[in-house]
Amino acid sequence: MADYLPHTDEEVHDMLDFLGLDSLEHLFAHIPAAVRLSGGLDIEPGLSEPDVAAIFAGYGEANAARANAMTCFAGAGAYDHEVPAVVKALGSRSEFVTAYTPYQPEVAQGVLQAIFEYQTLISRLAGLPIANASLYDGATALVEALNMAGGATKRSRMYVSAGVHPHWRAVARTFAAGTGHEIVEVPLVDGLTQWGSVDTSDAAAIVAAYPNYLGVVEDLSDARALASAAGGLFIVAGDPVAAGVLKSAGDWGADVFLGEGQPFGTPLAFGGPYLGLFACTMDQVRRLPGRIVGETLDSNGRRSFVTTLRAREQDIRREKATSNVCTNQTLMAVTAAIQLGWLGTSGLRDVATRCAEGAHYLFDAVTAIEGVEAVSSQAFLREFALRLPRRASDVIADMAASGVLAGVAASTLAPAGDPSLEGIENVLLVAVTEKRTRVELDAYADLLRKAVA
Amino acid sequence: MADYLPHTDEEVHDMLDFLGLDSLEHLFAHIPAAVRLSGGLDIEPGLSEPDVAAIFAGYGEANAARANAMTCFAGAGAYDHEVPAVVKALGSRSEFVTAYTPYQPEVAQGVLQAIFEYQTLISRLAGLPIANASLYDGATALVEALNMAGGATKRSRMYVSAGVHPHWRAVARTFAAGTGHEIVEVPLVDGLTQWGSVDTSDAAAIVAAYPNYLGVVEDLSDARALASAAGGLFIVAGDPVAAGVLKSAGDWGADVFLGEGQPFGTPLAFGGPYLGLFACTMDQVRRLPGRIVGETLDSNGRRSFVTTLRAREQDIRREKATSNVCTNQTLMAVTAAIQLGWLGTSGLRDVATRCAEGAHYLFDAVTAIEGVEAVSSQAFLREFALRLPRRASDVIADMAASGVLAGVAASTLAPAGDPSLEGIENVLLVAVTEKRTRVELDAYADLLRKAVA
Amino acid sequence: MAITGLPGGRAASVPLMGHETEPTMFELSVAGRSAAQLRTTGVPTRSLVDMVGAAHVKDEPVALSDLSERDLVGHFTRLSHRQFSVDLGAYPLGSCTMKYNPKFCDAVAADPALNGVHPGAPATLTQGWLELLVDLEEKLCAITGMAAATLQPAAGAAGELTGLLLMRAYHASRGEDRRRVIIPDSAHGTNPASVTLGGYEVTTVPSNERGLVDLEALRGALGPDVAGIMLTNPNTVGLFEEEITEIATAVHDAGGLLYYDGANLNAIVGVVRPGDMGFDIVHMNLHKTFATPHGGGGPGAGPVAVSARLADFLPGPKATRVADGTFDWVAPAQSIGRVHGWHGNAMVLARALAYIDVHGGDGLTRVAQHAVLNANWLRRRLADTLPAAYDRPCMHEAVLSATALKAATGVRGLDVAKALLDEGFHSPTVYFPLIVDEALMFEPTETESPQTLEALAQAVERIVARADTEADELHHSPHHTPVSRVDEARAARHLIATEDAAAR
Amino acid sequence: MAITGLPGGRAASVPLMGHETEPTMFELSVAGRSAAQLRTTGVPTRSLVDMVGAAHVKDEPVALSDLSERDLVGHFTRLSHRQFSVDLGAYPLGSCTMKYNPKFCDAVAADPALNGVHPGAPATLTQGWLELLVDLEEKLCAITGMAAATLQPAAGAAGELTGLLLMRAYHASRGEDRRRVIIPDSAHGTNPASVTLGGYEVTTVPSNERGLVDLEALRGALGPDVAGIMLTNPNTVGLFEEEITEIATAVHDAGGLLYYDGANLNAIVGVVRPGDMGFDIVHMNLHKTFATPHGGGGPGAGPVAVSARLADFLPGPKATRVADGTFDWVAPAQSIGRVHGWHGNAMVLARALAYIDVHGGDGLTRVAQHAVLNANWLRRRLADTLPAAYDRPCMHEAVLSATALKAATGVRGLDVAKALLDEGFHSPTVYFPLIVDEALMFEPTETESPQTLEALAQAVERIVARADTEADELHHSPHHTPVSRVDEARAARHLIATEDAAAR
Ligand SMILES: Cc1ncc(COP(=O)(O)O)c(C=O)c1O
Ligand SMILES: Cc1ncc(COP(=O)(O)O)c(C=O)c1O
Repeated sequence: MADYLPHTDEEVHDMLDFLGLDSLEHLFAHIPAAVRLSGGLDIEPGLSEPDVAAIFAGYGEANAARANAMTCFAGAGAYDHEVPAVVKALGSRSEFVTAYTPYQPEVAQGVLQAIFEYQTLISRLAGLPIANASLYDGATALVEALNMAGGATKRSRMYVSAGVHPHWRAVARTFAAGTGHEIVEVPLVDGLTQWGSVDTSDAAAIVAAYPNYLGVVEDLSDARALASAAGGLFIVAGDPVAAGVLKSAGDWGADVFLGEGQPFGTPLAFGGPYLGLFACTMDQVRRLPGRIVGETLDSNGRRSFVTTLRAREQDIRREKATSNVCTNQTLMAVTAAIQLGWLGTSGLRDVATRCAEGAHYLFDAVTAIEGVEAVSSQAFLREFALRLPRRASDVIADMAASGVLAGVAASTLAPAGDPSLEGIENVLLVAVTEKRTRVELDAYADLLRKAVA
Repeated sequence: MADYLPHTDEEVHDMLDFLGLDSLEHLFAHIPAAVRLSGGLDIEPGLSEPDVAAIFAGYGEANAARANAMTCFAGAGAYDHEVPAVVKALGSRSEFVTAYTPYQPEVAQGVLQAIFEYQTLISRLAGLPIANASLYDGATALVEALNMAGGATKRSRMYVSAGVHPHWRAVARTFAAGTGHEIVEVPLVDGLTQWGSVDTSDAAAIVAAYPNYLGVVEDLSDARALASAAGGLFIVAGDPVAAGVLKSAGDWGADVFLGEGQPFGTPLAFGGPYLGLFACTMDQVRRLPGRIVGETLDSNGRRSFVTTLRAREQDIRREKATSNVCTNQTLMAVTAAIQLGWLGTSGLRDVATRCAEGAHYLFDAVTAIEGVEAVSSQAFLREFALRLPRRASDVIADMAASGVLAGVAASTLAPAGDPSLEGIENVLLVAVTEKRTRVELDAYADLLRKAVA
Repeated sequence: MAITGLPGGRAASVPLMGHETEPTMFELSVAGRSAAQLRTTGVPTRSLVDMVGAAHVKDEPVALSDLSERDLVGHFTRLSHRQFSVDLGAYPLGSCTMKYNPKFCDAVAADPALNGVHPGAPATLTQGWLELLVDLEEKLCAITGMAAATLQPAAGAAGELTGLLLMRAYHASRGEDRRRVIIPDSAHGTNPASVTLGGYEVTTVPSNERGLVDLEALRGALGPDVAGIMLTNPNTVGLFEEEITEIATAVHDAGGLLYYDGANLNAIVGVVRPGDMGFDIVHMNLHKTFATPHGGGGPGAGPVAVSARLADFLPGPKATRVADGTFDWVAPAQSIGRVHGWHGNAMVLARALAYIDVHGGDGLTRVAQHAVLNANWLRRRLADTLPAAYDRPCMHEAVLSATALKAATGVRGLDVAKALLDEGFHSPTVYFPLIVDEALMFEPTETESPQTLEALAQAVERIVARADTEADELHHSPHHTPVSRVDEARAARHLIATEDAAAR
Repeated sequence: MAITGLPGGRAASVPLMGHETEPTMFELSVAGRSAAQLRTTGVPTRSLVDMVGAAHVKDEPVALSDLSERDLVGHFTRLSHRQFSVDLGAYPLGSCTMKYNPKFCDAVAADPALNGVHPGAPATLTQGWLELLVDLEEKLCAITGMAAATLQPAAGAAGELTGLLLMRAYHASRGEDRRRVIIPDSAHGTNPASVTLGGYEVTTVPSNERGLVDLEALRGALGPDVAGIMLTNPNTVGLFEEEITEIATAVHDAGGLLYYDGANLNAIVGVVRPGDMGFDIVHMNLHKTFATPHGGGGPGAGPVAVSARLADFLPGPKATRVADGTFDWVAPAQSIGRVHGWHGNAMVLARALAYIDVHGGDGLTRVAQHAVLNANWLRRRLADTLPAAYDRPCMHEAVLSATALKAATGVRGLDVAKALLDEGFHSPTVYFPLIVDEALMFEPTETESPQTLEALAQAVERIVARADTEADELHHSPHHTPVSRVDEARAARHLIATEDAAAR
């Protein structure tokens, strides 16, 4: 049994005395007995921290795919990037970790300024003038973007490229049940979105992925043109590492950029907490979901930061708010700012370039293997999809036995018949980060050769 | 290649310009060419942090006895105690870690106050009124104590129980070569110091260990009496965890307490950095080695802390200083204060008691094994020495193969013929901490039974 | 030359000494510097244009901020010294449960065997994670008295919306089209916002003079088009809805469902369970009750637990113990689908489980008891200084009101809150809930000691005592914080949300 | 009742806001509280008296400090906010090399595969550590130009004493009884203190007007009873002893050995090696040159490297590569014995090796170059404000003098140093070396940017500019630090070194 309560028995007694009560239970006397729990929770008694640590060590050991035990080639929106000791040390400073949302700016300049810097960085990467203080993850950022488009256009039809991550599309569908949006998924052929296959003239939004989840770098001009023609918003769901070297969403004329910020200093963490990136044009600023930090002055005229345009938010606007988001992912946003500060201009470019170099090196090696084919003939940056002669999940299992996590089986992301792909069972998504060495890439190719032989 | 230099090439150029120099090499032009290094250091070019991390992972893997890979029953002055996450988090705060010696008290109250608290804790554990701000480790603390005794008595003969850790005695001998002290080692019989076997009337110091390195808890009355009779200092080298339950050095009438502070929050760390504890009577305060923090006031009358009695120290007193110590082990001292704050009065007692309970449980189990004998019939607290029917180092090797570090072979600490023990090759020193479970203790006994069968 | 380029250099100073502002990382930036070190890989270099084609390659790299590692560390360390936090002092921010979070949970979350696992790795390679999630779900169900839960929602608000979509799916499965959701006027802002996003209309019911839902008004608002009601209990004025059984019966009788906003669960863990009160859907704010530090605004986790009749609708796939005792991802039969890109905020979930395991059932109950004890003690202690909005035993938070103080001196609740910053404490929540005039909502939490509560009370007393004579100074407080009172209106009027906007 | 017992509660406040003092942990203590959580072991309990006998068992437990984990965290976090550090700002403390230390080295030191290893485990089970030590020894020898090294000494001063004992053993092995060791008057205090502990007498040689050893005086001091000389080069006034070859020849000719105090090695790594200058014994302060943060006063590590003729005397046992390529502990043939309880400050050694590996030979050389560049730039930049003690190119530190300022305005070097704290920078070293009047010893180190140097220079300029008119305020500075000028004399006069002394 352990807890973190300071009170001694004597103190509890004195405090109850002061309240004229006999026991702690009396504090709850006004709760109707009928609903009160008798006999306590059906949860075992508490353990000491070292006891619990032993339980958790057990969970960890049961994860064959844990870091250090396996070389990671899985991507699909979550990437095994270098997070240096310095970023961990700064991001875990307790002042950042144990603060709440900066409601009292006079004592929250640390977090506020860090978010302001984060917003600036994301705005620059997006090529768009304003970014918010973070959303939950890429998938929910997409939902917010669709809601923004719905609000901006008063329309409900959302044309979403099937190149958008299947989980994100799934999340969009889930939430559309509430908003009444209709999600139209535009299929891919050879990894390219077939915009021409649908009539988008009633579009609230046109959503493209850049690169798409198969890794393909699509030309976004058509999509942009369709959005303009329809008067809908053009939304780009982008890989923020790719944004280090590829044209920005803003360059492509996007109204909204959103993405998954995990690659900026957040560990793989079995999928969360991650970081929803969101940036848009100034036209949409009053519809921007979530918190925004702005610069201002204090009463002595010193530069200060504060959350602003609060009238959009749920606590003020209630049922008319642009979004219901309250708790967001600030700590991840602060960490992203630190990681981007560590990388700097050249570092981000180097990371993106090295990912691409590794991916292309591996692509060349594995597509030379008999029976292994590229799913798409199009250009890609740092990940690619392979069609194997066996089920991808079986190949993953085989290669895992040799300490390599070969990638993500497309079938675990999308159901059979997903408009992005045919023959999904045999498709393997492979990602290469700047951490992968040539030796590891060569070993991968060897193992894959054996697995498909 | 990596470094942590901020300067851009352009800045270097500008700075050199300002100095009227052409190149960085010119900064060293006044160094005679004859001694200058040509061709650079014979050390390979720099690597990135992840590259070096891989090298260090290799070192780590080559340590079969690393934490998590082996259950630790080794002690002999270095103990595998619980260090909770909270102590690590606080002790690694960068304000503590990246400060220097508190020479400017106005901006060093954090470290100064933490040391003041540490001094208080050590003083209480020692049962002596003053403690310093730390020394390198237990062994060098012993040397400082002998030097203090030499200074106090103007004598040179130091009677040191052979129950003092053999390494510490070795260190004392090494430094005695400089001070001219004569170290007389008083032998043990059945784990008890044979004070009667020597004439101590010319003693500068009588040094006892409590408990001694074989684990035996000796009665210190005789040793105290001999010191008094001789007019020398009575010095107790104590286990600070034992000080949580055993009589304090002060209770036994010691003039000096010294010890190894590693058990208070410092990891095993292959032997360092550790923490030399040192406390003494007020009579000796002007001879106290190292830094002392004292309370005072600032110019506004607020309580403040500052290093004090500086006239003892090398930077002021130079060749007449009581000690040459400058850099000490402040961070470990701060950590010890945090760990003791975490333990609290009852926690330290519990740790000491649990160590003892585990040790006695194991002692009973292993001394029941055929061929395994206790080295001493005397009372012990948390460690004990066994005489095995085989070389202790062979038994350690055997048990290590099953993931148990069985203890420390006495022969690796002391040479054959050491006055503490006979037949040292077969002696195994076993320590049990509060971390060892009954399951682990039972497993130990089983393995030992097999190893000596 | 660049060397005179302040504030770049200035920044490497002024840490403890208070009142200087810290330059932004962009002001510290010097082109050409870099801290990044990447692994030597031996992979051949290749031109980007070759790889992705010229049409896609950015002409110029995006200018980020170019810092040495030393300046990066200095910058963020100094920023951290401009930030209040639980670890520095008491943070009695009502509704937010700013308790002390054990460092042990940070250590759990730092283990690469958990946080180094890719979410897309197959279940066979992530059995430890799946088991952890199953164990947590079980314990959350035990705590809430529900049948099953989803761990996907990333925060409380996400949980709310998930719950409303569950409500919708449930009614739809019964062929019912219900359009309204009832919420009390004291509800947290996320509740109405979520209702809208769930495709429902908000019907607000007033609170009575006791600060509780007006049962008659509620009965009046009910009807066949009501999908359900959202409540938090204790409610946002810190009071227990004593007529909860009557409320539940009324709503259920009307065919509606009861949604429990679990943000205030800290008050009742182990004392009373939402399921036993009649709730059908419960979200929990793990980051409040189960000790994930708030991180300056997040992350959190907002699992949603439901009664048996709703279990089949839960988001999926869910980690599930399958026949052979191993674990797999299984989608509930009528799942509403995914509500998170992966499996939820997994590391937050792990922390919560560690916290639950350390406390156990008994420890969790003590948490609630001490949280309520502290709040009541503080309420009573300040009774003569700042009276409670409702003069009755509260639960884990005490909503006080500065109405009288304002009337007498002109000093408002906000002034008291700001002056408290000068006293070294974080402010309580102000002006929420909206139904209390000049609300000051104190939530001391269970981890603050009686000594701290007393010191806090004395600080409030000092401030109130100054109101008569020093009202003006209080209007302009705080004075001793890193910045003084901040001009919020200016920020909104002249929006500068990025360094580049600042430069324009 | 206990609840009113301040300052226990007060402590949970006042973090960012500056000028309150923090209670001690004993003042925060409330008997009965505890943060400790120990593992469940299942080991049967037993009475202490049974186990060790009544004569040994303490009657009362020692009262430590009884805190909740929350208060423990609050206390030490607040203390940390009252502490300047490199991570917060520039720390140009001469002789101390307060450079930025890579966080990477902290990560290396946190690896349980290194720091979880018991020092008494046999060599067969600790091969990784032994190899690491051997690798470090090799690299330190390459850097110093020596043949072998001991890694045992725990700090620079311990290295000095070890070196002197080596000197003694060497002379003794040749049947020589030499009694004096020469040190320059500019030497660091540890040097004479170590000489005494090494059993030698100190002979001081004066510096000449150029700040260097007076060669003639040295020659005069030499004789058959001289065991050797201790020098640091660059010396403590930051200047390179240009006549080092002549000095070495003179000492060697007299049968003495040359000891190199490596505290200033940061200035010359990769540029010139002590071995090549003729030194026989060299200690290094790994915590200065090779980046272990100083920890508020330690730990450090002070390995001692020696030329071939001294290698057999080194402390032991030493980690050694043995015939079969594995590693073992081997004692040098004529070893002086152990100088540390175990193997030295192993984690500091590991950090140093990581730092050396990241930099490589080329990077280490750049470190020295940039350290010297920064110091010279600052010296020149401040030439009109505070002139250098010796108007010549310096090495890695610039010793300035406030003599003229003091004469003109009464403002002393100490005042400038204290005023610099108000400017947000750490002070330089003052009044050391003793041979420079009103010395202000700036060591910017290589990790500070030119922008920081400029800001530092401007701060010094501002202070000096104020000296004419605001001398009195400067005498009483600092004003904006957590405490104002501290009464050192009072502390010594009325010694209170523990809470209990305070209570008396
Ligand atoms: C009563 C109440 N409900 C809901 C929420 C929303 O939770 P979250 O911030 O995790 O989205 C909060 C959070 O402040 C709350 O206090
Ligand atoms: C020149 C010089 N020599 C020796 C030392 C002593 O080193 P340490 O403090 O590591 O014992 C120092 C440390 O300040 C120094 O500056």
